[in-house]
Amino acid sequence: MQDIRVQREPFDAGAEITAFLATVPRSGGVATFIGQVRDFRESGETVHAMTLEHYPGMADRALKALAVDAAQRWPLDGALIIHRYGELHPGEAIVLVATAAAHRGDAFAACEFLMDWLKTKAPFWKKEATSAGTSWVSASAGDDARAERWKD
Amino acid sequence: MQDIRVQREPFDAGAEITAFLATVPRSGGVATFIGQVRDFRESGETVHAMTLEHYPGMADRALKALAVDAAQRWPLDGALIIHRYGELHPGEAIVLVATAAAHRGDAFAACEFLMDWLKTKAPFWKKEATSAGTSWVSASAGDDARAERWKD
Amino acid sequence: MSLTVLYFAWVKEKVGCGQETLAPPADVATVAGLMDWLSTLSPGHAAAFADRRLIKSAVDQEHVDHGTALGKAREVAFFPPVTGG
Amino acid sequence: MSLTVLYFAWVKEKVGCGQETLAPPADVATVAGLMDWLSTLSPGHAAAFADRRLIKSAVDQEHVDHGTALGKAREVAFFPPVTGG
Repeated sequence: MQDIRVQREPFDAGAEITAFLATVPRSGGVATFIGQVRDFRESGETVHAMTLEHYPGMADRALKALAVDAAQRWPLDGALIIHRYGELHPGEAIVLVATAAAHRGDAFAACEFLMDWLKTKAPFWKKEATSAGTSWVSASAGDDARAERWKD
Repeated sequence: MQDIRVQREPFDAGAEITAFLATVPRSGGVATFIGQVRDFRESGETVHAMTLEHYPGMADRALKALAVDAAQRWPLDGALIIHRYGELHPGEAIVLVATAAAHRGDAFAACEFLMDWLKTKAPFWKKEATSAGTSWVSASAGDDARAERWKD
Repeated sequence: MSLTVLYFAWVKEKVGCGQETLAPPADVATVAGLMDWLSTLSPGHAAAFADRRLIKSAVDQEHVDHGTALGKAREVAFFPPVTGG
Repeated sequence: MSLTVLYFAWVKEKVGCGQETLAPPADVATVAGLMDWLSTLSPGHAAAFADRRLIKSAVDQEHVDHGTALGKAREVAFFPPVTGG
């Protein structure tokens, strides 16, 4: 079962995980990742708010394609991806990924793969409102390197 | 913040994750793992129930030591480990591990490390009641290999 | 040929709009060619495409390289490297 | 010297009890030596320790090798490889 959602509304990560677990009672291992808005930048400024722009249509399509790719690489019983867009504030969840498999190694690998590829392929762009003004977040070379690990 | 619990009572993994997230609002990434009782063995038998025996005192001590070790290896903002003992049934959560860090790579690595080491160091033993009778689960060579990855 | 062109993030801000429907000349055959032509439309377009190395593109909602042929594309998008998640 | 000895999982089932308080002779100096002596106590003990390669041990709640000296140990435990998580 794959459940992919691109939404403006906040979500309750714990409640979503509870609901996901109910769909995979036979899976030995469930790995999840929650990305939250940080209230600071590496460079020191305080972040007041973040706006996530997205490419409607393609965002949904890209996340679905990632989930299909993950399911071809690992024997998954289910995958959940929720990604927000719009205005978010520090401490709010931006993204939730959950993967279920018989064995924990598969669940962990698929979850990390989904996050790494999502970071470099899903069409979302972060704009931060900080104490030093408003600016688009630059793509991270570290994210590119992490995504490279999964290339065939 | 480290929260380590060894308990007989069932726990609600989603609710625990919600509570954990509230303690780490400044962390960019939170990784979690939930281990559930499977209703089948690799060899095909149906599992009706599982009894987890543990070494009281040492179980708690071993999990705390693992959390300290993880916090020395990665810059963590928090870690949560809940491990059950006693009688469990298929679909119930056995273990929950959650780790929070500024960067997702650290959260993922610490979470997987805690699970791998917990599997080879925490004094718990599973006894399965299956269609073929009751027997102790054998340690997995795969688990040993996964734990070896983290040796210094 | 009518083509929907989309811009996101700072590319959108430089161009000054998020979406336009255009009819590029017949000799615009690739994504790179489309960027060349778009750059002639306004100073904002020119500024957005000044350094192509900063620009990623998608044709009909699939990531593509700049050398990709437009073919029967109906929707082309330009944006900086993604930063979601 | 009074020593608490604990058994878990199938080691406990073979020995027939989970915990006993014992006073090993003074020449029992290591974990392996303790297993030798325990094996003499009953057929159940002997069966539990028949193949030492299957047995893990902890002294005062820390994992140790069989060669470890007992020293001032107050609690020694024997069990199969762990299978939690």
